[in-house]
Amino acid sequence: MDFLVVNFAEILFYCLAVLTVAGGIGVLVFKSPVHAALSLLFTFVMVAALFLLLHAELLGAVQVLVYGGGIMVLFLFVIMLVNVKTLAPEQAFLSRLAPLAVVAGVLLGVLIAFALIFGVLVSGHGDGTALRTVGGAEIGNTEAIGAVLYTTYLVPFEIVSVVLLVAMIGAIVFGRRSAGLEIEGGGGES
Amino acid sequence: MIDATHYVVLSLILFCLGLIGVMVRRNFITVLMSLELMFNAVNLNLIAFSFRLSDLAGQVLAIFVITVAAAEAAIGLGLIIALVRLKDTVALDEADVMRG
Amino acid sequence: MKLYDFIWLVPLFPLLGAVFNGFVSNRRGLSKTTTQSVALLGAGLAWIYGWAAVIQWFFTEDHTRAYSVTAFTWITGGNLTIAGGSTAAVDIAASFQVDPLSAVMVGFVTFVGFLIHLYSVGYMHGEPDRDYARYFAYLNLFMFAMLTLITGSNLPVLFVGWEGVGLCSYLLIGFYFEKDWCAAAGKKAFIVNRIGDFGFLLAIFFAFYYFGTLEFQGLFDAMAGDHGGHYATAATIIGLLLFVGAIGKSAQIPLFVWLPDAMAGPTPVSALIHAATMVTAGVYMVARCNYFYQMSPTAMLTVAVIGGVTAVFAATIGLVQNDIKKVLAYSTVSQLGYMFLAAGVGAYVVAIFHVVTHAFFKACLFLGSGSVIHACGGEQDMRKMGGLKKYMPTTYWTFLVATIAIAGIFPFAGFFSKDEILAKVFAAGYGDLNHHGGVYYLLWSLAVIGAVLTAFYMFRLVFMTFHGEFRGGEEAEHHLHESPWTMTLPLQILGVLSIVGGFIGVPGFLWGHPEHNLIDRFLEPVVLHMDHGGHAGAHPGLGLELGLIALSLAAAGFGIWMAYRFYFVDREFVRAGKLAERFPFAYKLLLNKYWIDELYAATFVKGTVKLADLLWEIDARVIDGAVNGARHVTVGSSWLSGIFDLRVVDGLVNLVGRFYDVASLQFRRLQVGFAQGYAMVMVFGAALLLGIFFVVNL
Amino acid sequence: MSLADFVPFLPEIFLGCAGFIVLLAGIPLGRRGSRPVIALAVAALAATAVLIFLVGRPAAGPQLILGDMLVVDQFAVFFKLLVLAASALALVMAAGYLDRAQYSGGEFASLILFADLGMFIMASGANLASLYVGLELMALSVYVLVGYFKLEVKSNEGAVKYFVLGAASSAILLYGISLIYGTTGSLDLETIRVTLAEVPHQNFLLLLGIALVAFGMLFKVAAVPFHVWTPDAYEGAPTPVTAFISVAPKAVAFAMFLRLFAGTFAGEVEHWRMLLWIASAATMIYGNVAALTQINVKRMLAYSSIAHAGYALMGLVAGSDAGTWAVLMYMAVYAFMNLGAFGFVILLESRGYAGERIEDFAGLARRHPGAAAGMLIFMLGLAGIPPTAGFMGKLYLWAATVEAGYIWLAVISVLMSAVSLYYYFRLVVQMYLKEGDAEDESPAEMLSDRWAGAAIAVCAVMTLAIGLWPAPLVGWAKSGLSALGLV
Repeated sequence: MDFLVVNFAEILFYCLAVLTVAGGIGVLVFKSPVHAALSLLFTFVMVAALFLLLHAELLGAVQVLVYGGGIMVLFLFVIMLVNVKTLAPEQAFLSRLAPLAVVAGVLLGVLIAFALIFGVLVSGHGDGTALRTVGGAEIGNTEAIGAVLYTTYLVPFEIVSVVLLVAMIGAIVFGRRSAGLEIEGGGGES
Repeated sequence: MIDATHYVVLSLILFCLGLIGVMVRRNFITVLMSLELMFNAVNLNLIAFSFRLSDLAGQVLAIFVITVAAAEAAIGLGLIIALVRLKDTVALDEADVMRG
Repeated sequence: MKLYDFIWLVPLFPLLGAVFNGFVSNRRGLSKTTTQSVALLGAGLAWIYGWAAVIQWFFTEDHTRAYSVTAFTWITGGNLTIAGGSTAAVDIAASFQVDPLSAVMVGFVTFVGFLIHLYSVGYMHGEPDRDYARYFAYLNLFMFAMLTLITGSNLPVLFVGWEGVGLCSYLLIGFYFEKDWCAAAGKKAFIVNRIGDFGFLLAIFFAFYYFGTLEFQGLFDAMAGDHGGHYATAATIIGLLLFVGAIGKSAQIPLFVWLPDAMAGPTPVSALIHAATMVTAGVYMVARCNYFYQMSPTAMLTVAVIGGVTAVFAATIGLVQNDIKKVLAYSTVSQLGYMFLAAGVGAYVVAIFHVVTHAFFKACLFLGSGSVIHACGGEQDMRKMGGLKKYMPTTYWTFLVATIAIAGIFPFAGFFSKDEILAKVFAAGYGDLNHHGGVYYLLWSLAVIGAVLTAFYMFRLVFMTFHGEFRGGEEAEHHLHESPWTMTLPLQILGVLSIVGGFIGVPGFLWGHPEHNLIDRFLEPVVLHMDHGGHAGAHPGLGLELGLIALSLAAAGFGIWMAYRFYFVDREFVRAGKLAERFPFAYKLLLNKYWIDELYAATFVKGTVKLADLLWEIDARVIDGAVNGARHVTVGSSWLSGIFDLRVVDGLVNLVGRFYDVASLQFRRLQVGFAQGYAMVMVFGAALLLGIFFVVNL
Repeated sequence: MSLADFVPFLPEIFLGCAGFIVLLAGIPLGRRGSRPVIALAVAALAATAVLIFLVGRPAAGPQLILGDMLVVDQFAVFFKLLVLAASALALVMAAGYLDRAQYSGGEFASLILFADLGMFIMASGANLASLYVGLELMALSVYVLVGYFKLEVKSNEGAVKYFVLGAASSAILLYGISLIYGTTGSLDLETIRVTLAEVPHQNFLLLLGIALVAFGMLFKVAAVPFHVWTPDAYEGAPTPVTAFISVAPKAVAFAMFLRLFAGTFAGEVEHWRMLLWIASAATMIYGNVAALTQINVKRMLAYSSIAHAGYALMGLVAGSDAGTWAVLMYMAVYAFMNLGAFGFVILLESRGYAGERIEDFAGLARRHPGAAAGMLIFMLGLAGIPPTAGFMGKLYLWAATVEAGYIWLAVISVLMSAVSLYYYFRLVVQMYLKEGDAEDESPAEMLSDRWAGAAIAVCAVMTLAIGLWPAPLVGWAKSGLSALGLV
């Protein structure tokens, strides 16, 4: 048992890592988009757990809330909305160039791995307390992030709000049915 | 002790899975999911480095990435709806009128 | 007031005319009277002002330095590191200059340009108002570009004019919409000229890189101050690259193919652009940048060889053409070859001299041919002409004068310039210039052969067009008439100049007064003087000079006599036809390429077979073999050059085009059409780049 | 951070608010066509330009504001004004086009304003976080704009392709950013620059980060092999959008490219130069050669725009001051030429439908001499023939490249611009040397749209003016250089 206790962090990491990768592979191989979506949700949760291991409590929560709660619901919603046909497992769910695409992806991965082997990360000691400290007082990760987010990172923060506005406009522009305009080329169920 | 390198390797695997997913899946919705996978890989990197450096910048950038990814998903899904209305399909490779 | 301080007004006047005609007259469809008044005013003011300024400059300024005027600063761009590690400021002005060379060019370009504007008024009168305005806008724009080219005082300004004349040339070639033709010819002209421009641009870069300036005077001073030959390599590189540009613009081997096709434009355009001015821009540029060539024996030899070979090569093609303008086109290519030959032996002044005289007689010839075509209702085939002498005497006499001039008969203009070219080339061989004496002797003999050919095909043209009986049918014969005064007046002026124009370059040393060669002495300061090795100073003696003159006159006379025998005495051209039958192989190829003999056989020979047989029997046995042999050689060589033209050059041009077409289609196949295919291209590309990146940085 | 810090940020704040107001105003105004709302948006752009002049300029030297997120300098001002000019011209060209297609102008105009806001942040970002966020704001707005004609198959398809590839490339860019963060320990450009100067050995992870960031930027400027989205997005998008995205996003992408590579990563130049050399050469060759056989004008101009990215990359390869301001210069020059060329495509209509085929230009010189002359100017400019601005732009790039010793790259570009003349002149040949098919079908006509006509005229005048008198623009582009001294 000592082994488990002493190496608890390592064991946890490897378990989570394996599960994360398994979830990722699931997204690739499940024929049904719903299954793929559930697999993705699983990956998101595992990644959130990894965030917690890295002392990023707020991010872990955001990951579950935004991805698991928000984006995933959106995905499922659209899957349901678009067409029942697409829900059925597809006959050809892979693209025409699938084998070549895997080769391409793996090739790029190998090259990145090469850099990883010969590369050097910046030196650091991994002190979680600094991530919870605001002005010398250790209060918590959320407060610490809030403190920098609303001061130093105010500009990108505001811009991100505009990004969301644009996304909203985009969704409305694409989603709204416009009277008076006709679809050229036929098709569709409008 | 698990150091950042482990996380980077995991993130690399996740990133490549996402990249391959973008290239191999026909369904636009699953392609979108694969894209989310890539963004998650980046976040994993950022947070691992943030911890190693004891620096909050990585976490803040990760928040931005999550938000932007959400916005991207919204636009992607909007495009899917428009595509379905036009062509009655979600297969990405059937959008191939223009080429050459 | 110093008029030459505002020398930039000379190109500006036609530009204003072009703007008015292009934007106002064309758009609103103003009357022809307005259009032509504005156009003539633009060209005329340039002429008057240009001459006034040049004359004032001549009497007030020092001729040994260029008088440069800066209109405004054009390109500025900080300091660049140049050869030798020093820095030079990029500070290029839109500046213009007056020096002997510019003065001569301005003098004749504005004058000939104005005459051709005047001629166009008569020639283009049948066009609709808008097209008429469009035509004159282009023509004025061309004058602007050409005058910028010759008055610019640095390479970039010259380049602006260079591109401008090219553009106007394209626009005017396609003035008549002829669908099938323009795709092929346009493609040809673009590719061919861009190869030339490519060389020119690189030359400009290298010039700046080596010398840190692009001003002609600055470059001249740099070269003149270089006594150790440090710049020999630079001079060779720049000289050869510049010459690539000149080859393209002045239609020399191997880039001459576009010029004959360019004859599809209106005839005044052929006269102005494709004979008198634009195509000589290459010669002007070589003369202007003579210091690079003076410094580089290699570049000089290249210029001479290409010029000499082109001179003969184009002449042989001209021998068998039946399209009146095609003959003149090949003749232009050939004469340009002579000019480059002169430049290649260091006789830049003589080259420019020939440019000037050539402008007179070739413009006269083209305008004369335009007058003929006008009279024949658009017919360009000489076999459907003949006997025009009695219908259009003015055209005939001016045409004949110009023909004698181009053939080089004393004392017409062409004699002086061509004879001096021959003399200089011979002197180069005699003096063992740059130790390449043998080559220059060879080029000299080529040039003499070219002189024979020139006289032959030009008189063939005259005999076929103006003598004998009219062969175009009765219907057409009724319409034959002399052209209006706006067309004949320029012909007469140019005809007179074709006679007397040569006297500006009378070789005075013949009677011991070298200073009597006006143009030589006037242009002398432009040329950088160098010691060329060999026995540079060695001049052939006076006796030898006179012998050479006699030889060149004899050559011209022989050519004329041959043409007389074949095309004047033998009214039905039977002898030429029979000759073709004697050499069926050459005949067949000529049949495919030129159609001349096939049509002879079909139209003239058939009806007179018996007589022809008889004549041939007599001819073949009685007439000396020399005529026969000479004819044999020319037929053979024109066949060879025809093959070269058709297969090799066209083949190369087509190959380049074909290569790009195929490459383009292959490239486009990457664009598979669906997003994931694109993603794969990207990822593979990224992997490739990354791999190279890592390997490079290992 | 004090309130005074916000003063130089006022133009951006104003632009964001203006976008929102235009969006809202589009609802009532939109009933009377798109012109009122577009006029409003153009007025907002003009006001932004005035604000930049008043408060957005650096008082003395570059100045970091708002938590070091942004830098105020001449470099950013140059690109901001360029973006404003390009957006205003594109908007004016779009008015009639939107009306003809019966799409509303409110969302359209506001999306362009938001995209401009993103571009402002890209041009002046001093931190990888703000740069990334600005880039995404621009990218998302542009995705929506490309697919704006949602009922047209091509528009939707172009947006889908652009979106998928754009999202993937921004993930790649982010991965690169994360690696740079992991190897240098900071997102701040200045800190990274200082750190890199102290790195004694070469670090492959860092180089990988730089390479991945370069890939992301190459995607945005449409360079080979990341160009694949360009032809389809350009062809599919509504033509005014094509005009806009071929100019403004490309220009600011170069701004960000320069700020990162000529500024932050300048110390590593010997490592990444080869990468950009290859990309530049490949882009010039691919873009020009693939354009040769195109029969759709928009697609041909798309390939031409790829090729132009290749030319501009030469300035980055040169890696010198001269190279940097040559890129600035080129972007300004290219903006006017390309906007003008697309402007004519917007105006040309064939049988009630957009005239995009090359044959639609046949015989234009006879029917619309003014239009043909204008198009001729743009084609000459794009081909780099003097005395147009295109020649000037190329000249400075060549000078910088040759000076830096990359003769072969300059030779390739000269050769390729010779090739380019062929396809640009295919249009000229069509206009001047061909007759339209008069018998069987009505030839394409130029619509009379005064707004678009005026915008095109501005472009034509600028193309010629810069060609004849480039000194002011050059001086202005050079003044932008002090900015890079900062980072």
